[in-house]
Amino acid sequence: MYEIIEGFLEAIRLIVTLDPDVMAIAARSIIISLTATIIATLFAVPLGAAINFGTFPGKKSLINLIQTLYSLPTVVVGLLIFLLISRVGPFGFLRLLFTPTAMVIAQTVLVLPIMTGLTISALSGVDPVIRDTLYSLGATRLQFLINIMKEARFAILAAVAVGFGRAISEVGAAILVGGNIMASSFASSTRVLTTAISLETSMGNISQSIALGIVLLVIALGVNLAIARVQHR
Amino acid sequence: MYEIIEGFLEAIRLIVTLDPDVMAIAARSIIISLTATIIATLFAVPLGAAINFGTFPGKKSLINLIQTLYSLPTVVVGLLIFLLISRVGPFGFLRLLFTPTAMVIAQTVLVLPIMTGLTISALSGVDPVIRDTLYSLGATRLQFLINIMKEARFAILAAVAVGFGRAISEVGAAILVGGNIMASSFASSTRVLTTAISLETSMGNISQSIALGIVLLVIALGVNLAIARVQHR
Amino acid sequence: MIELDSVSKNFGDTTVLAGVTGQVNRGEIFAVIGPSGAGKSTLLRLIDLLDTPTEGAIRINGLDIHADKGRRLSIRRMMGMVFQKPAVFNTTVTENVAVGLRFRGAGRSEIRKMVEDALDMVGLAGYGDRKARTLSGGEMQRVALARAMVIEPEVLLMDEPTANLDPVSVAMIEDLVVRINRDLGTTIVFSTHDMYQGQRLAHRIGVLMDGVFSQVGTPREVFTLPASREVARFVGIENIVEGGVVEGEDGTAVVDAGGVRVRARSPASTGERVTLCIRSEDLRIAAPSMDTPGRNSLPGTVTSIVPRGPFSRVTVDCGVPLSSVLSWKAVDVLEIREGSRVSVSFAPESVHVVRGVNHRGSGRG
Amino acid sequence: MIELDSVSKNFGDTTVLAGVTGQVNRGEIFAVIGPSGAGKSTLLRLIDLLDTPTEGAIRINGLDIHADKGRRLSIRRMMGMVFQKPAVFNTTVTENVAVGLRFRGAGRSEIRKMVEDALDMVGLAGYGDRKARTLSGGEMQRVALARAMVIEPEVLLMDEPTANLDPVSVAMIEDLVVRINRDLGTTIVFSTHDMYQGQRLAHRIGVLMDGVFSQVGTPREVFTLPASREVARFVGIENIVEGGVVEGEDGTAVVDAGGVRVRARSPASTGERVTLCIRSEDLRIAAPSMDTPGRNSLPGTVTSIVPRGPFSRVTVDCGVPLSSVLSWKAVDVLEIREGSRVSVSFAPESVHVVRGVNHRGSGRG
Amino acid sequence: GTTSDPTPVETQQLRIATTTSLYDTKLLDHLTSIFEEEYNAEVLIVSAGTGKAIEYGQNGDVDVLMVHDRAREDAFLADGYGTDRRVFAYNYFVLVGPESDPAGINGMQPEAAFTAIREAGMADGSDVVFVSRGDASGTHSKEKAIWKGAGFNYSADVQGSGDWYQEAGTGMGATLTMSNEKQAYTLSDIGTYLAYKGDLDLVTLVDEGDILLNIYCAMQINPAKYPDTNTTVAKDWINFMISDDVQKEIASFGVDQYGQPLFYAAQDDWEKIGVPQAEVKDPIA
Ligand SMILES: Nc1ncnc2c1ncn2[C@@H]1O[C@H](COP(=O)(O)OP(=O)(O)OP(=O)(O)O)[C@@H](O)[C@H]1O
Ligand SMILES: Nc1ncnc2c1ncn2[C@@H]1O[C@H](COP(=O)(O)OP(=O)(O)OP(=O)(O)O)[C@@H](O)[C@H]1O
Ligand SMILES: [Mg+2]
Ligand SMILES: [Mg+2]
Repeated sequence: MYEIIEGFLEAIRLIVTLDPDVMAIAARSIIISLTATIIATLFAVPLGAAINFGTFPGKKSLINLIQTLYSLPTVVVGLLIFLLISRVGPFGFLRLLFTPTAMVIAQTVLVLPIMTGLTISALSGVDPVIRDTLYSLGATRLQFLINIMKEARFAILAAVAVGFGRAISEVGAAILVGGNIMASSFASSTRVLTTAISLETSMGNISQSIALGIVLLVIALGVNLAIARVQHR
Repeated sequence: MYEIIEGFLEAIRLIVTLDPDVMAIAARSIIISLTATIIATLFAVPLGAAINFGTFPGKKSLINLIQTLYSLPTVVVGLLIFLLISRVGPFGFLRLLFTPTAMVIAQTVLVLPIMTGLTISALSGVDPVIRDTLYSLGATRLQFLINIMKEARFAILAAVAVGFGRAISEVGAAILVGGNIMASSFASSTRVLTTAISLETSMGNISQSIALGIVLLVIALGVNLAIARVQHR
Repeated sequence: MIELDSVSKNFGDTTVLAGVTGQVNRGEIFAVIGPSGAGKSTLLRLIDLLDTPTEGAIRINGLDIHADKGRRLSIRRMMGMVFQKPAVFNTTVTENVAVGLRFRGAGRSEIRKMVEDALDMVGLAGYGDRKARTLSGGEMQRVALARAMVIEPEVLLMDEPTANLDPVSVAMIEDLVVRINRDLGTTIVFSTHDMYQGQRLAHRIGVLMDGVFSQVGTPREVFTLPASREVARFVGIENIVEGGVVEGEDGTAVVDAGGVRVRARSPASTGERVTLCIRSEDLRIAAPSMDTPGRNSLPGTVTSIVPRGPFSRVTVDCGVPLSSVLSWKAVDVLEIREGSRVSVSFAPESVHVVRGVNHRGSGRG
Repeated sequence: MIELDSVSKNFGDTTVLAGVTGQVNRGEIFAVIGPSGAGKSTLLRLIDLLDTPTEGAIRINGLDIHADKGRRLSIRRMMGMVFQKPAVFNTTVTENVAVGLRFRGAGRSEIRKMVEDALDMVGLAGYGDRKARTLSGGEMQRVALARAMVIEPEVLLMDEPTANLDPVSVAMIEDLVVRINRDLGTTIVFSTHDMYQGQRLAHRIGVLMDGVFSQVGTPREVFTLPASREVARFVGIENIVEGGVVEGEDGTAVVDAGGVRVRARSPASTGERVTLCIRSEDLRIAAPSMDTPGRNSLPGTVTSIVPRGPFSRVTVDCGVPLSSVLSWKAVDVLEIREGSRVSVSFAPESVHVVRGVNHRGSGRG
Repeated sequence: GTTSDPTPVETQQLRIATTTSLYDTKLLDHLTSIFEEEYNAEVLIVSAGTGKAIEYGQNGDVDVLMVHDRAREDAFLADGYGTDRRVFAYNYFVLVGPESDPAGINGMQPEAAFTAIREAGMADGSDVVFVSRGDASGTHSKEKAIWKGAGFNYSADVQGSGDWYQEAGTGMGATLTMSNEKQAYTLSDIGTYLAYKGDLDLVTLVDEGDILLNIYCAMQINPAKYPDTNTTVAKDWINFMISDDVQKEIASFGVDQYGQPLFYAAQDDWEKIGVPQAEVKDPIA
């Protein structure tokens, strides 16, 4: 148990002293997961809107499928992306494997289903009269989308929070396509907080793992506060 | 790429032949993750209701904290539970480490924040007039909770789907407190689909990993169809 | 301008509209009245392209509005709609009213000015910065009105626009509606359950019953010459009596209604079954045995006196029950009490005769 | 039974109720009327424990209902509430109505029977298996009514219960309310913007204005003897004229209103500023120069004739504008047109004089 | 040989923590089924990184620890967490790299090869990369030992001395995959390399040299520290591992799949691998 206390103290030390290694890792985590979340949002919101407001055969099945993909294990996502971008894969020529870009792609794919699904939930929760009012006021598709999102902003940003949480906390895909590389240059490295935590854990450094976990939660808190500010506007 | 196709074929073979090893692992996955999800639901729903309908200082901060915990990495959850139930930990005497029970506990803790958070979202989406109507009809706390849940059943079951998805797809906590043990008796084993996938991946058996991933998704599909049936009742 | 051509609408097994046919002219104010659940909202929603008819067509300027998906937006932009239970966007009142203008790309200062004017017109000047969600029922309804009016649509659809308003606000909104119609030539279709509102505002009224227009006409036609017993009852004619013609010639008929004989102006011929409709206001109550020549005069006993606005409604049992409306003063002067013997008189011209079976149209009945 | 003791309610900076004081007696039907945004809904919500007053207390049977959280449930279970914009649960109509009974642990067969009866009473027999979400506005409102009534509460609170209903349904609901009050002794508090409804149903009416009850009284008091200019205007007195008493003795005052002299029964003394209220119905319009002794008689020119239900509202400019209500027939007989010269007469007893400044109470005004 | 009644009434549980690279060879799966039958026991194997596995041992969460990191084993024993180390197998690490061998190390001694890689890697514009496990595993310990043997200060001269040296921070399989992707050099245990060989373009460049020796041992968790550890069956397991029959199994394991054995039996080679005879031969009492 003392590892938990030690982990806390270590976390405080890491944050206060701005430990350069940890800061680099943390910065990479933020950049990668935030980028993935933003890209996923750009796909998930229009997609979710199209599904929620569209009427087409198989709509319910599609929603079921999306919900099923919530269970997609991160390792499987990692493997699929890995197969696509490895040297012998169809996109091998891009030489993306073991780069931060690959991690962004994997995390984007990973959070896309849940963000789409929660967007659908969020939009389906909007009062139908609001929907009709927007139509009757002569909204174009885009205007409709923007305004319905404003109405559902609380729930949609909750979806973003879930997406970000899933992206920054996952490790399976990150390690498979990123590789947890610690090189001397920032850009060549792919070690993020979760992969570092895994590594420390496998080395038996529990308090260091917990310290890094706390650093991760501090980052998440910051992001969530930012999200909450937009939610309550 | 051919691994993907091979993985598909292998998945079909495993399912059709009811491969006994894989079936045991799959059954364990279902039992553990479903149990964790159900337990988490029993905590998350009343908790979410208490937070959503309560008025107390620090409510917004609490919600922010819960949202932040969406980012709790599975490994960190695994470590914390590990420290508690490891022999030298405070609950070491229970000898829970490397048992399915430990995995249930870890997954419950893991999905509790997201299920609570999404329950709050779900309940806050209910028309305030519905809330007032229930009060004015003289609902006790429990009657209120049951009826408001019926109203929000779609969104609450979506939260359950998210929780189940997170539980069955996570690997970090399962491996730390479960240990991915393949023993000769079903009850002593702790190998579930995700830990098996990790193992196969680390052994370089990519198509086997993908096959197991597909099996996992088939299970998730079944669970989600069940959830959808209740949602649309 | 708006043509309803056998418009039907089913929801699953429920037939709500069963072939509504009618026409709203350009620049006209057209009221749809009808009982709760008749399909008024459904009809307005079909016109506003928020739902699709099961059968039939709605044409605006000759164009089937549901036929061409590509023109939806431009058709919708011709119209403004106020919903029965209006919803407001979760923002300020000003922003709520501005939405339609923004959609049309109006400039900032133009929007500011128009929104201010609109709020002023609905009596909500100074409410601009309030959160719309915290408004009272009537305030929200007025925001919804302002929101629909500010875009100055060619066609304004309003579903029970004053249902939640007090009489002073109602008067203000009615003035506004008349002004918009007159000054901008806006075609206005509205539903209401307040028949007097229909009468005050509308050039023509359509009575929606049993899935069809039972009657379409000017307010005067609908109120004095209802096409059926149901319409009569609905437009508030309190005295509706069934009977058979016992003597019919020269445009005058004597009708036997439950033993009471009533003379009425009608071309109905002997033996015909008819329904007699007499407005309470046309009944005069006087001391008993005061006969006026040329008028129907029926003796009876007062059974109830119920206050009704500044009047009292007095019901008299003359064999058939007949109600009249008297001012409180008149009740005092005539010393009418329950049980008083009085005489009820009315002119044959005041009796509207509905001939034969109900003139109901092809409803589900 | 229900005592409102200086009840105030602020929402942030907005003061909605500013010390409402009044009392509703056991078994009474009490109507709250007032303009849109006056705080009617807010007041009902406070009584139903859905919100807490900023200041003051609400007592039921002497008990401060907001004081003791432990008794909330039992107090709430005494009451039933119909909301202004009713919401229905996402299930069948039957289930919606049954909820309150289930909460009270009623048995299955009892519930079935009571729900069926309740649906029947609100005119929704046979709607039991419909999905409540698909109902029309008026149907939903009736479901909400049935839902609140079926639990047979001691106190029934209704916020604009018939706002979305057609006259036939309104009549049905009003009958029902009267019956419930009479047969079960239920105390009923309802808000309405339909003053005639207030009058038809209520034993007493409270006029909520500017955060307080401007007047509480029987319908007759409120409608004939409004306590202030605002109340007068609100209860539909169309002729409201300001003036100064030029001669006041023996309970009769002569008032100069913009050059026109009017005699009225009032103890006001010379020099006092007063407001004269005259109901349209009490004005008689006749051919010009027809003087009746003892009555005020003012010559004037007809400026407008507006249909109003079965009547027409005729406005005459006599120096001050005065409106009267005539039946269509009367308008025809008197050959009244816009521009006609006529004489408007009324008895001094028909003039209600509001003395001094507005009797407004301590409102925000 | 056995030290207890071969058919106890109740099935006993034996918990073993092992390093991932050993577990992934499936040698243990092969042996446990034999053991379980013979001893009416149920074996629960947890595989983890060396550090984590040792942690499980330190906490007393397992009964037996099986690793391949001499220095940390010594520390573990010295701290009193473990007793009765027995060596049951050994093999050699291999230095693998791209067929083109840009640093030209083919056939060199390990230390020299490392020196060459570092020099080539640090040269301007070079595309020579060395991928390290970087995870404090047994393999990583061995790599550090080689750097030390070649005369470098690991943290100053190697780690962070340039982009040529990259720490994978993952398991052996992933490290091999990464090296393959980057056409880099890496140090691997033979078992994992053979398992992955089919998917790799990497070839064995250095496989001789004493320093590449990789010794696997099993230890019992000290019952003095954790009295309720299952000592009997733990001892059975360790004695089973060094029994003649099992030693034969170990020596032939993997031949049918890879055409060469993955391990050498330790039994008779104690001199060659430099451990005391008692550690390979003497059953625990
Ligand atoms: N939660 C709130 N926050 C701020 N203002 C509020 C809130 N609720 C009500 N109000 C304001 O209080 C005033 C009274 O509202 P209320 O709903 O009681 O009016 P009402 O008399 O019922 O009006 P109506 O006849 O339009 O329904 C309104 O001006 C409204 O904007
Ligand atoms: N989506 C739907 N599914 C099933 N039935 C529906 C649906 N929408 C409306 N209805 C039914 O159609 C009928 C007409 O509804 P509509 O809302 O048009 O009535 P209305 O004339 O506007 O009534 P009100 O005066 O009460 O508002 C009602 O009986 C209603 O229950
Ligand atoms: Mg309607
Ligand atoms: Mg209200």
